[in-house]
Amino acid sequence: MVVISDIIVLGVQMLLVLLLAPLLTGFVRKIKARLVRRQGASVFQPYRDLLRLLRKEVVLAENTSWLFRVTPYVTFAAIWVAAALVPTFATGLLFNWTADLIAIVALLGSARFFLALAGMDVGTSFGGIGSSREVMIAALAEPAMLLVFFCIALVAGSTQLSTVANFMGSSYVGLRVSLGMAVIALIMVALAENARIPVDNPTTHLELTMVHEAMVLEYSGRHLAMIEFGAFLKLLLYISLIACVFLPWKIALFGTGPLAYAVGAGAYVVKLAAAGFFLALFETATAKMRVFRIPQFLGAALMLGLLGTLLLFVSRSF
Amino acid sequence: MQMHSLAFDISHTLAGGLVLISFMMLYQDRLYSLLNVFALHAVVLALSVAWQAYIQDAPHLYITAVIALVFKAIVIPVALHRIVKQLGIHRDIESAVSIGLTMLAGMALVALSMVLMLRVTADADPLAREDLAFALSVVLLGLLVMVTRRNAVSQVVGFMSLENGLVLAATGAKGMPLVVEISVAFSILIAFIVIGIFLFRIRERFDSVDVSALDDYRGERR
Amino acid sequence: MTMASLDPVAAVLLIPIVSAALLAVLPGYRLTARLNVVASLLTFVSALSLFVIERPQPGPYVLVDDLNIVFIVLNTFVGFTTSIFSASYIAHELETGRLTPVYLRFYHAMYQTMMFGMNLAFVSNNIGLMWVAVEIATLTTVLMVGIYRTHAALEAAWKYFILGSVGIAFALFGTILVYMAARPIVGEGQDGMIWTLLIQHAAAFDPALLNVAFIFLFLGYGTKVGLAPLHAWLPDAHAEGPTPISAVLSGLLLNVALYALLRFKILLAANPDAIAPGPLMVTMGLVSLIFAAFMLYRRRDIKRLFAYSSIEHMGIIVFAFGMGGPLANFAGLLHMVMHSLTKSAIFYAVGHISQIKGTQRINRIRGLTVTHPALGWGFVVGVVAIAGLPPLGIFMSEFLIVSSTFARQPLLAIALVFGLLLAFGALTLRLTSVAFGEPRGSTASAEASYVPMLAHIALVLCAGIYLPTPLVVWFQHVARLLG
Amino acid sequence: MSSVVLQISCVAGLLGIAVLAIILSRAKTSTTIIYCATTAVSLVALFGSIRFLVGEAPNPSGLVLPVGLPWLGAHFRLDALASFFLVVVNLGGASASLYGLGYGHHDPAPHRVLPFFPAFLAGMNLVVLADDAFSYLLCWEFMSLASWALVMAHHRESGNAKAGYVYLVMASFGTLALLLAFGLLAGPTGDYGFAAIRAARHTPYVATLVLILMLLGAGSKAGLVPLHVWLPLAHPAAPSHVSALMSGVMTKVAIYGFIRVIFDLLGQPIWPASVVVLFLGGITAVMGILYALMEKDLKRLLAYSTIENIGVIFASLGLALAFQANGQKLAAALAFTAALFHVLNHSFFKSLLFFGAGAVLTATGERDMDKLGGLIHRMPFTSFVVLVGCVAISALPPFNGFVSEWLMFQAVLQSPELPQWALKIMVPAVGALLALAAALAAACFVKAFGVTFLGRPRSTAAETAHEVDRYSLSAMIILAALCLLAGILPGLVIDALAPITIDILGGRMPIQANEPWLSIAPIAESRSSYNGLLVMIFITLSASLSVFVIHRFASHAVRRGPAWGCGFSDPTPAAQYSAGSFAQPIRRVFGTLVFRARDHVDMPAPGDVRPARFRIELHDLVWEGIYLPIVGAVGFSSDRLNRLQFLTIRRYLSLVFATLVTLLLVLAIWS
Repeated sequence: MVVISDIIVLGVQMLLVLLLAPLLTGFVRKIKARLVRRQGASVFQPYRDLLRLLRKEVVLAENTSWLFRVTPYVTFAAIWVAAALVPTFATGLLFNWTADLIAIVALLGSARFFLALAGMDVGTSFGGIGSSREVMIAALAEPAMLLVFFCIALVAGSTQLSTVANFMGSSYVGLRVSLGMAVIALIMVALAENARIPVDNPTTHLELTMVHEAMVLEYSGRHLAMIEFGAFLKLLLYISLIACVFLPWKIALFGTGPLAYAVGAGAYVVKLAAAGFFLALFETATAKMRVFRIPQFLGAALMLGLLGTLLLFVSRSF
Repeated sequence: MQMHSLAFDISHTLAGGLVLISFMMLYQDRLYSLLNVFALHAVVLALSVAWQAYIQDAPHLYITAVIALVFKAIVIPVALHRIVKQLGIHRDIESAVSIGLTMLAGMALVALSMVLMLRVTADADPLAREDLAFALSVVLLGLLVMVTRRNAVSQVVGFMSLENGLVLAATGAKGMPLVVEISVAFSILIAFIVIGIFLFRIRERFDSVDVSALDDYRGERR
Repeated sequence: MTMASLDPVAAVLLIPIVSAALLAVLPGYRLTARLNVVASLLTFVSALSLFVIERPQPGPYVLVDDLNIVFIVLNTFVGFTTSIFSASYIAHELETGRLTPVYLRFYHAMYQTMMFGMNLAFVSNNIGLMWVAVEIATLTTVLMVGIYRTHAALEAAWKYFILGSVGIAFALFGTILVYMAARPIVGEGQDGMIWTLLIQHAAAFDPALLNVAFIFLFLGYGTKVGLAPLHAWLPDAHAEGPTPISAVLSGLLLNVALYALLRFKILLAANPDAIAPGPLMVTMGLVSLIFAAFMLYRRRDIKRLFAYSSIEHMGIIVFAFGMGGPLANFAGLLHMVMHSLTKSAIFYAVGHISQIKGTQRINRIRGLTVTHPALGWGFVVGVVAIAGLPPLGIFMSEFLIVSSTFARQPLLAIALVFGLLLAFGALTLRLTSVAFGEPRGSTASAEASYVPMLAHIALVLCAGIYLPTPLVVWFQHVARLLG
Repeated sequence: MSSVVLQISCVAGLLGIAVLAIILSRAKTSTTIIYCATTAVSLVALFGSIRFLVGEAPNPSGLVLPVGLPWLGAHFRLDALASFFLVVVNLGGASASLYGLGYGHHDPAPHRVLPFFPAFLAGMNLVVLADDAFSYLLCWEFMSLASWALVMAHHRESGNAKAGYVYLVMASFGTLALLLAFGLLAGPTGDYGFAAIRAARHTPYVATLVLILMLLGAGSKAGLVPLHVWLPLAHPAAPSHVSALMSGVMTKVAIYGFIRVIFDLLGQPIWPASVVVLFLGGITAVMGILYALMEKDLKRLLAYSTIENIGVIFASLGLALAFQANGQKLAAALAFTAALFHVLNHSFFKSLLFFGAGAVLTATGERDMDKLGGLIHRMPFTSFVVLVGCVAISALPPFNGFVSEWLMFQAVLQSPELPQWALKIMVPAVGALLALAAALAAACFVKAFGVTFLGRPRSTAAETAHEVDRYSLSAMIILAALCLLAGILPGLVIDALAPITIDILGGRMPIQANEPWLSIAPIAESRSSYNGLLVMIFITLSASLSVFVIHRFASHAVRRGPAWGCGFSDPTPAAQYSAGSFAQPIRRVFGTLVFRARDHVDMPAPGDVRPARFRIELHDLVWEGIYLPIVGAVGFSSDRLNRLQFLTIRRYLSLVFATLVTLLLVLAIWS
């Protein structure tokens, strides 16, 4: 019985992220448009885009292999699973323990791995540019993220997201320097991972400046739809990750009835909106940096993460 | 007893004489004079060996004395004289180290051998002890001649004086077996060397072969 | 042969000298070579019989004890295998006309005389006699080194001769001093030189005399062993003489001198007040090892290369005996035996190689394993063995030496390991260039007898894996004897 | 018959096969016969060791043969640790032999490979079984020698001679270091038996010295920076199935030696030791993978990535040391298990990848990635299994590489329990290094797979490539399957490793078998847990769901068209990203620091018709900074000493004279 309910909750969560992801992106775009005094497309534009893409035919480059066609589904699936494993509005779900923070990083990593391969599969230099830059960014972003999670795990004494969320929600986590550093580092990593300004510009189509876009340049039709959808999900995932770790406010505990779940869900939506607003604000306020400034940017994140971890021992003596 | 001390004195003088003559060799700078000095060296050796033969009444030592006299004091020097003539070897000796230094080194060596030998407890009879001290210094001086002189001939002379030192020691060692055989063996050895010099036309010096020549012969060029 | 069964010691001495006389007069390659082999075989057999029959009582001249029986058997065995090798080697030399029949006779006669000299040195119980024997062996080898009469050969022989004579003189002086030291205690005449008596009374000898004596003996015989500052004659003598002689020089003559050194080391160790010979030997050993290791890098002549490696190994052996103690002594003995076998095997291979390629220049020999598989791989195994790699015998001795040293004197062990690694680097560098790569030089097939080489390698291999117990007991006893 | 006897008789069988190979070296069928035989024997040995490891309560069984050191005999012993490494060795051996069944037929000179291959296997088995110092070193060096012969198998190819030489010298260096270590452990009386050594008490001085010597000895064989230089030369030079053995298995044997001495023989460790090991491990991991990223030769890239994995293993061994020194059995067991697990995983996927490289080599005759490309169309099966290997080695779920990395990070997260501040600070820093290495590894294998198998062929050889034979394929498929299995059922492996941790550390991880849903929880589920099986199921489910939905509702139309070249569609495959250009961003980030990398661009002036040139300048600082100076020093001193060869007799006499006088002086002064 419990299992059934849990599975239901899990399913709800998976669907929820699936539904909310495009909306979030649309919302961010809308805000950005407004901030620059434009009307902007409706917040539901991403859904329309996806449906349009699904209806279109797929144009494959001559040289592409099966890998190119499989990749969109693999990446989508990986990101979706990762997103589903992050507690959004409720913790202690049935399958939260199948993977912890490290595993989530790794799942995103495998999504990127396949995307980069697909970029190289085309056999043009654009794919190459994209993939090589992407892996360079990832090579710096992943360790930074892992360090942030070390820091969190050392505080919470666990890498299990539910445990972490509960712990962070609990009263006896004071404000900590290292946690502050961790959150900043995590935000920087999130910007990089989601190809947002200042690391990458999701809306550019000037090949030489693009990273992520160059990599998926050859995708079209339903494949592109899956890729786009994956990107939306990823953004959602990071935001909800930050939310559930650093402000697990009103997040529903395991087994507390539907009401609590509803409250949690509401809180979750609010958090998303807030985060989206700030993201848009930030993006309009800053300019994209040159590709080879990115290492410094991510290096800073890495350092922050390490510093945070080391400062733990100062602030808190075991 | 009186007799014994006399015997001691005589052999002592003779041995000392050998050392002295070795020194004389050190500062010879003409080949012929060196050869003559060596002849003298051999004569003195012969005398001391004979004397030992007499006081140890070991008749076989007389053979050694005779060998020393005939072979070393006469045959070899003469032969070397002729070689020097025939091969037209340069008459005077070039020494690697200046005479003065050589003399100093010689002094040091003698001192060293004294120090070493006088450590020997005196219950071994003093005669043997003194003899050994002198013999050791003669040996070292002979070697010194060998390494400081560039002429093949003078090196042979050095080797022979070294070997004289050995014979001195051997005869001084009372009742030492094989002395005669050894002296014979050494004479043959020296004969070989002399013949070698003659045959292989090693004109001026052992170190006539220079590095470049060695390169060719030994396949060692870089 | 009957005589041999009666008195093997006499046989060991008589067979060589008699056959030497015969070989000096007999004409013809085929006959003399066979006779040479047979004589060596007989000598070996009679030496073997020393194991089975009870030993003769130590007399005034002859002594057979645990120490020298090892040397004798090894000596006669290598002498035998070398005679086989030299048969095929000399045949080639006669074809190419490097040797005339006259010199051939001379060569064989000298070969047996040398064997006689070495055997005599081993069995003699009289230090004077031992001295004489060593000198006989030396002088005969001098004559054989010069046998090709090329300028280089004469050069080498002359060098050997002069340095050897000085060595002779030193050794004699040392011997006289020992006699002087012994005389007051043991008594005048013959007795003062009889080893067995000396060792009995050694404790009472005058230490000062013994010290000086040991230094002269060490330098005198050390010259023959080829220890570092006194080594100069060794490489050239090896490189310019006929290869069988190089094999015998490295495999046997060095051992003879080493044997003499050991005898006097025991004598000195028996006297409490005399200086300890250990440090001296250790120092000289290390110097020789490291010096030779460096010299290996610049060698271009393959025979000279392995001559230097002999110096290196002699250094190791002297080091081991200098360290003393049951383990190190055992290792030293083992290393000596293994080195004799391996090094002579290598020289057999090298002899054929240089005959085929018509040169001794290393950089003119390439890819042997391609053109001459048997020879090439034999060479590879030999070098691998001499470089101290398992599963061959030298590895075991080096293992024992290094490990036992490190526990006692870490710094010495470090130096030792440094030298070993250096030498290893040089040898394997040459090995890779000679045995592998694109073949260079003549590819004519060798009409060679691989039997001696393979026999030696097989022995070394089996020794590296399994040592027969009696041999071990033997070595251990000798090791204790060496203190 | 007892397990150890079985293993020894398998070794004897292998040696027999080696002899057989020499006998019929020229025979046509020799390749087939020999590899069949080795496959069979390795399988027997494999099952024997598995039975021992997972069988009921493995208790050590010993055997003494009357060979080796006369008064000691050759001791052999099979305990849990040994049996685990035997599994690794014989699994590698079996797969390599199977692969060889096909690959061996392409070998130009089989008679230079066949005799040494079984001997190499035998050597590795013996090292793991040996139970006294002498037999250990004997077998160790025998192993090196056999592998050296295999490296020299293709001795006519340029560079192989140098590779073999450097390898042999480094191997002998390592052996001498081990020799010193054992000499120290055995003491002046020479108790070379491991039992005696284990029983003896060792002072901290001895322990430290032994640790350093073991790092030199085992480290040089395993490829710890800066002792790694021989590895990228030697491993690629050998035939590919031998490279697989050397990289996947022999390095593990070295690690076995390290564990055996430091954890088992030396007894309770001291914590500073762990600092050294941790540091070296972290550095090695990062350096190794950076080297790999700069590489464009496929097999050399794989060799360098081996160095990285060795670094990872050593780092977690260092963690185990740290926890063990502070008596935290559970954490120590966790780190130790992570290390062993990674040993197993690496032997899987590194062998797989080298097999793949060998397949590419046979199909195209090329190792240079810049002449490959597009092979996924011509070698579908090979490329698929190699892809699996790449995913696994990049530590991505649900494959095995991720599990061991995950366990290791869990161990890193135990660092707060450590009392020493140095370690508190050190461990997370090393964790950061490992994370960096893992990320770079992913990048590296994107490059390796992408440039080799994807894109358009860069040479005719790559265009005309064909799929390899079925033996090679089956060997690779088996290993790929093992990678997946170990990834989704890690609990079984962890439980199988428990006896070892009990033996060596006296502690174990909690039993994983009774975790729900086959998931693993190193400490407690509330702390951390992972379930490879479910992750795989989820991914497959969601992927197939999305596929289903798409194909149900979306359009199916597919059109092939030319790739979008931004208006200018590049005609030549040379315009694709090559190995060098793919690594360029990362080179810009790390290269200037680690390799003093310089990009030289020579751009002709406008109107000038000559082509523009671009040159990359990389320096291997380890080689140039450590090894070349040594070579120079040796050359210099031998030149100086060499003058002594050319002196004149008089000078030689003066040498003798000088020696005599000095000795006499010493005597006069001293006594």
